[in-house]
Amino acid sequence: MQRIGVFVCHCGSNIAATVDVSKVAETALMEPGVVHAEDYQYMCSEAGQAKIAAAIQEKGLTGIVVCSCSPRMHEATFRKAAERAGLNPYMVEIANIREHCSWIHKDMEEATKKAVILMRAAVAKVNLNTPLQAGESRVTKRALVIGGGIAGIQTALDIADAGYEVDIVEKTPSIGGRMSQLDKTFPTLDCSACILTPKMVEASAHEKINIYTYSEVEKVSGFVGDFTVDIRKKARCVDMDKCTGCGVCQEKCPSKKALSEFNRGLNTRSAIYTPFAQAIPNVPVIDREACIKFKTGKCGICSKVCQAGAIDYEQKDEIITEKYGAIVVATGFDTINLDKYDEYAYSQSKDVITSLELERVMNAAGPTHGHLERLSDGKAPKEIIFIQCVGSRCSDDRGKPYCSKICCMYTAKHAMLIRDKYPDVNVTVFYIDVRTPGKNFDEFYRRAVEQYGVNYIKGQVGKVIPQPDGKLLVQGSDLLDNRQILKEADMVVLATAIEPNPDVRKIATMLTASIDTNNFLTEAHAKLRPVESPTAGIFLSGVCQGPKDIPETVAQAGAAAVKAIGLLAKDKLLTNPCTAQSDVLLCNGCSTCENVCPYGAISYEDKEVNDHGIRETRRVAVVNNALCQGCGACTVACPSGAMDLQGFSNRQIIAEVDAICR
Amino acid sequence: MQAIINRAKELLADGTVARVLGWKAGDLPYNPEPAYFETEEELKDFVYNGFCGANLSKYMIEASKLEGKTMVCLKPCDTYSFNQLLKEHRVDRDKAYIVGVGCKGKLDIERIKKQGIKGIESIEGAEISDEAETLKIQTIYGEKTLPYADAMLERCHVCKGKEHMVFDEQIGESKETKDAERFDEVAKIEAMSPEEKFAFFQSELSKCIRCNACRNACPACSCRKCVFDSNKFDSSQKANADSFEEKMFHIIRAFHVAGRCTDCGECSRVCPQGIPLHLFNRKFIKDIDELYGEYQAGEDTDSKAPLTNYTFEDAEPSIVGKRG
Amino acid sequence: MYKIAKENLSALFQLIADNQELYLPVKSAGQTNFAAWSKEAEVDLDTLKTVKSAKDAFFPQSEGLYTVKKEGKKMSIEPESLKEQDFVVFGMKACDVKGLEVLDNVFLSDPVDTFYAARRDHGTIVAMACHEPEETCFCKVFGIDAANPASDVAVWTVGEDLYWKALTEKGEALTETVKELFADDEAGEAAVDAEKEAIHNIVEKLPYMNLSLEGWNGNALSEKFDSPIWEELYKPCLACGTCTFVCPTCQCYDIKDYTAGNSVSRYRCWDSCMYSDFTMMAHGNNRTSQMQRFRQRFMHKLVYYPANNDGMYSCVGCGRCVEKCPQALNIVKVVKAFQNQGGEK
Amino acid sequence: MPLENKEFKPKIVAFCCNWCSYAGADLAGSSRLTYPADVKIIRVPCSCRVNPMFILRAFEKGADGVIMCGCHPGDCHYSTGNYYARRRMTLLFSMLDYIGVENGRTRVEWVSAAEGVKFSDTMNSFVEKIYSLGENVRLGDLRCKQ
Amino acid sequence: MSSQKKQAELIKEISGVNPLKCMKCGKCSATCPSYNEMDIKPHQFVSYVINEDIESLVNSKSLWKCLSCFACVERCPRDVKPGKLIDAARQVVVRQKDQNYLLADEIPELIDPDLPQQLLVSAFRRYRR
Repeated sequence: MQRIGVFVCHCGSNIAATVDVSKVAETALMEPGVVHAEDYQYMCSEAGQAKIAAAIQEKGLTGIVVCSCSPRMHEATFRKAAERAGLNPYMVEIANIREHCSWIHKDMEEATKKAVILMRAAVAKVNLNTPLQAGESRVTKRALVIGGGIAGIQTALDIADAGYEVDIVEKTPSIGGRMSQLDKTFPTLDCSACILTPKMVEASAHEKINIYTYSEVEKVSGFVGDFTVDIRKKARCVDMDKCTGCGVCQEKCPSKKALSEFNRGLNTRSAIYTPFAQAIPNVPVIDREACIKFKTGKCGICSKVCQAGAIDYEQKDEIITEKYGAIVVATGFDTINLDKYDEYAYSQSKDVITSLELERVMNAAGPTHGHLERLSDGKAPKEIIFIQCVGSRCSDDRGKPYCSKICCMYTAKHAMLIRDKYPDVNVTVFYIDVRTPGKNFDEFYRRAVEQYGVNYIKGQVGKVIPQPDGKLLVQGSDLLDNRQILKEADMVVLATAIEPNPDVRKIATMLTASIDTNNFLTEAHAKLRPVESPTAGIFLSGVCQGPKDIPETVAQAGAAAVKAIGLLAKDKLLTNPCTAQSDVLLCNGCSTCENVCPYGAISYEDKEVNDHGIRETRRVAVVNNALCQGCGACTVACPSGAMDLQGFSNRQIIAEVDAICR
Repeated sequence: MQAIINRAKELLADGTVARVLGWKAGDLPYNPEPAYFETEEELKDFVYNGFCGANLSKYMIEASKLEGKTMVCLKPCDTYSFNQLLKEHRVDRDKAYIVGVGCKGKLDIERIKKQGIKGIESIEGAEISDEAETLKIQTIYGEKTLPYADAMLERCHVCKGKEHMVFDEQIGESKETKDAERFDEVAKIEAMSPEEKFAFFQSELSKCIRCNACRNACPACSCRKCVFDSNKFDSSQKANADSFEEKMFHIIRAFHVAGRCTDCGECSRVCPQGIPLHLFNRKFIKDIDELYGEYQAGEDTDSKAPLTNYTFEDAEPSIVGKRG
Repeated sequence: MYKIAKENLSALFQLIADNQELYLPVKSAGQTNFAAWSKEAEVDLDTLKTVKSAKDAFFPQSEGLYTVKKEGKKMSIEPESLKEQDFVVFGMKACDVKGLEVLDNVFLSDPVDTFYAARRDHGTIVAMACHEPEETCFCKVFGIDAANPASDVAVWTVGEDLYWKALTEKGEALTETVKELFADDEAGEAAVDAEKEAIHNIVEKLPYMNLSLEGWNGNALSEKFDSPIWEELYKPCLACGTCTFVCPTCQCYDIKDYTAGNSVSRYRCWDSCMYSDFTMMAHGNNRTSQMQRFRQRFMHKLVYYPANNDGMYSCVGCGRCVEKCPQALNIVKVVKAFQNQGGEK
Repeated sequence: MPLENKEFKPKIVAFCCNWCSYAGADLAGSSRLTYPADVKIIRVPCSCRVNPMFILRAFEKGADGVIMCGCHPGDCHYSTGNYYARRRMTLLFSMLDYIGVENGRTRVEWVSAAEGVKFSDTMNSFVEKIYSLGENVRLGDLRCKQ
Repeated sequence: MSSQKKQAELIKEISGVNPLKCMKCGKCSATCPSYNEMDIKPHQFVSYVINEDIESLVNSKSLWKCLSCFACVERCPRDVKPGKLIDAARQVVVRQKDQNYLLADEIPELIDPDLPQQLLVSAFRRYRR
């Protein structure tokens, strides 16, 4: 049986004017377990807290109820006071008789009655309280960044600059990501490579940053502060330490028919290759699918021409296991597959291209060396039509329901650049809405219209029909003029919707980070915690969380870094003791709780149990207290009542219900 | 039936399975009981006929703990339960050799007796293999006949289909028995006024004797310890001292199996007081189908259960009042 | 011997109910159980076996014992009052009447269960001979005569009439209060005798009539207890309490508290030895497996009880468990299993 | 409020999630927005902590109405808790309706920390509804009514 | 409910379309082969239904110019499908002509030789039963 003290606060006249506080205290003494009750002017004052401390010591109280203002206001105050007096802070409960009683009721008798009931519920709860201890867990002072695009690079740089070790894991042979494929960037039109390359170099040279390219995350275990990650370093067949990056192997390689991923398959590359000239690391990889040596066993030319002797056909995948305190996901995006949009003739004509392909066409290092030409016949186009929202804002299963956000701006950029460089080319943009919120964005779009004479037509294109003469007949509508348009073009550019990198689902599963129906990672709170995953210790950077442009990505990357640094700066993590606990004797091991846990805090173990004499091994739920945030979703999902929430246990809540309904 | 026995003998003989879980002939024409057979000799008592209504999937929880594989005979509807148990890690697929047995509808002895047939000596036409549409019942008080369909369990009239959801092999033909819509009864109650609904459930539930047969037979109620037996919720109650308690028990029981109940109908089959308990479970199934999309528990082992899932656009609870 | 036409039975019930409570088989939501009579009640005397036995009339499934009330710091205890009103249970069968004898041995021996005793004192039993016994009946095995119930009043149905004969003082007293509705019919004896013979003839044809209880007695403890047969028998058991709760002789109960606002009421309710928390104590349970619990039930009926009650079994062969067990287990199968085993040995 | 039955003082239990609705109730208090004293609030971490058994328990013990308040969908402090709660409560309420409990004895309302006005309006309308429905006779344990 | 509103509701019910989902992209009009024949353009159909101006809709030329080729249904990114709305509007007209359905014998004299064959076929496909 508890020895409970009840302390009723007057809060000056805030409570005492409507609630008969001394009556509440008197009635409290009738309640089971209550051995002490008093009322006082200001319980939260130093004198008030001293009264609590004195009663704890003199009467040997084991639990306390303070009838006062909202627990959101002073629960922490009274818990600390109790702790100082030697009582476990979680043995304190607050009955909110101010906000929920004295301030909303006028009739003294009625308000007093209600205050008594609220007190009674709190006493009933404290009777079932148990002392709780906040747990501690250590923090490994090292961060992992998954993805080596601009988001990942920026996050890694920011964390490393704060003095923490960072590893970047990048799937492709080089860091740089999508941004390295872009030609110019809006709204300033600076060259993408010119601003990205220095960052790549800085990251590779940073003493705190370690880059694993051509590598993938294979397995993640552990929890916030203490993750263990297996990284698969795929066999490059080139010794990173020996290679000088001279490029002779690529020149001499006889197999040159593999499609260049970097150029979006618009031209080819050798079987041994670096994706682009500024690649970091500047070490090639051998594409085993294309390599003659791997296909036939004969060839080996690269090995012969390599002065440094860096070629190693025998190289195997390597698994690196490393511990991290924080993980940042920066897996980026890709454009969607256009197979379902046959009306735009993307698969039928080489001259219908995506905007990202146009970036490569416009780029000096691209397949056309920066000349704007038709990919079918190499002729200079005279008439170019841009189609917006291809696959974006679609509520059917062909596309994506969201706005891809960046297309309006890059289309304006493309239109402007073409009109600038080739003034004789006509550019028409079919749009549904032009969305340009952002600093200098609308000005940029207006410049395209006003200064460069880009023809914007409000209305979607219904169909692109390749003509026998190689032209493209575009059938669209002009909703403002209310007419249907048939227009011939030499090239059609599709503003293709973007989607999260397809690998993200696999990664999210490993991290137990939640993901939405569009495969974007979910943030812990849409407004207040936009760069954190609900899973503690996992942070989100860049487009993996939602469509965004470069400045936004960089800003989010920095924010994610700060959150990660905030975590790494701690030596130990204090964990909330109000977490779920599973009773091994009641647990069925059915996984229902695991399925509703937003934090991946529940796992299953085979445990030896002794159930009243029956010894057996059972699959039972185990809660990781470092991950559990105490929402209680699992407690209701659990049919047997094995899962319970400390501090808000089933019996405690039921006791409150009973007390109120009495 | 002989085909099952022959196969069982083979599997026992070649060591594929250590035991067979099926039914043993009873001492009356209609009371076979679930049984384990470990030798060829024991199989002489094996029986599979229209009265083998028991869903054996729940026994696989215990059988999964035994050494070696168990050959288990599952009717089409039982396989849903097995899948659901598999999904909840309660049974071990590797410990089960599932023989999907055919089904032409299971018989309900209570229903036969309700039609005034007593003093039963023998029943012809209950064998799974024969094509008889009529039961010929020999009684002390003379011979009676009854159309097979009139003697079937409620659940067979609304059968989910005769396909096995999971099996290692299938033996025996099935016959379609569905001749009513599964949700008609529920819809009928939904259409009642609150007073009628209350009176209906009051009269049905007041028969409840809290024997727990519904719970203990239910493959979804597989908790090691039921909340109504533990003191975790201060809800332990052995008998009802007040009419409220049956309501609490049956509502919570239905809620706990909501989204997990395969509608196998065991609860209604085993109730000694003939309470149509499936009406609770089926109400939840109907609501789930209507509100969150069609879902059949036990159809697979990897889909997300409706109550551990959500969409942003889910109906608000206020829809209950609006649906009328 | 008195006679009353079946069509006049409602008048008889009305007359009995004018003076005392009347319980009889009533059909509600498709099932027939003993319940208090009312004008609206659908009396069902044709169904041979009510789902539950009439045990509730003397030993209800749950019954208040006392209530503790608290006002401020003061507590008061109010015991539940004993049954004070006379009542009649109409339509019990010979097996159920015998079942009461089994309960009497438990509840009326020292220390006397006052709640039960009061109900026994105030209850008058009008029992009916079993017009058409069924295949699940085996009362004869326990020496019970389905045609001659040992009650306060015995009743036989013959054609459209009911014959009524008081057998005890209580029976006589009841008969006095309702005599006005009866016709005297001394010739009825013959009709009743014919009915009795018909019943006996049918009983002889029942499949369980020759069930042998050889070897089952109070001395068979260790032989039966240690038998490996239990391991086989219990396996299909679901551990539900159906057999217990429909049984006319099961007498175990648990005592529970119910907190209702400012009072706590203590009540007792039937318990089942099939339940995993039966006789649960602080240290745990003394029967940890379902096999043990299953064995307990039958050992009690066929060994322990006879050991303490001059060889009287605490089964009356009503056959309710045969009908109601969800998995078709029952006491007959248990007895037969041991018999077969014996034969093989 | 129409108080035809002066004798009847309903018991109403309100489950409020700590992060939104409880704070909303606090705001209603600090804004001095009144609602009847019949409502008593129980604080839970999240609406997904509310077990249907708590609701039936309240009715068993004599409550005349039970309301659950949580963060607006999409705003849950724990991201997804109220989505689960929404499904659970929808099904439970539907079942209560099915067995003949009057519609309106149970309610779910999403109240944010900024919606003091909504909180008090909600409570006022809910209490009014309970007054109009009268005492809960269909879901209580008789022993608690004595 | 006004009769216009009723008819709008009826069109929504028959077509199963929620016109509010339209984001006014114009792809339907862009894709329509009969566009130039129409007085009310396919994308405008949606707003006529939203604005409950069914009278104009049923009296428009467009109603009978639609070929029911369903190109717009196929390509609409928002599941609005003006073709279905048009189809539904036609059905409303048909139903207005009292007794709902035509008898087979009445058809020959009602056929306008200028009507495209495709329309006839699609109309029969829709309205049989």
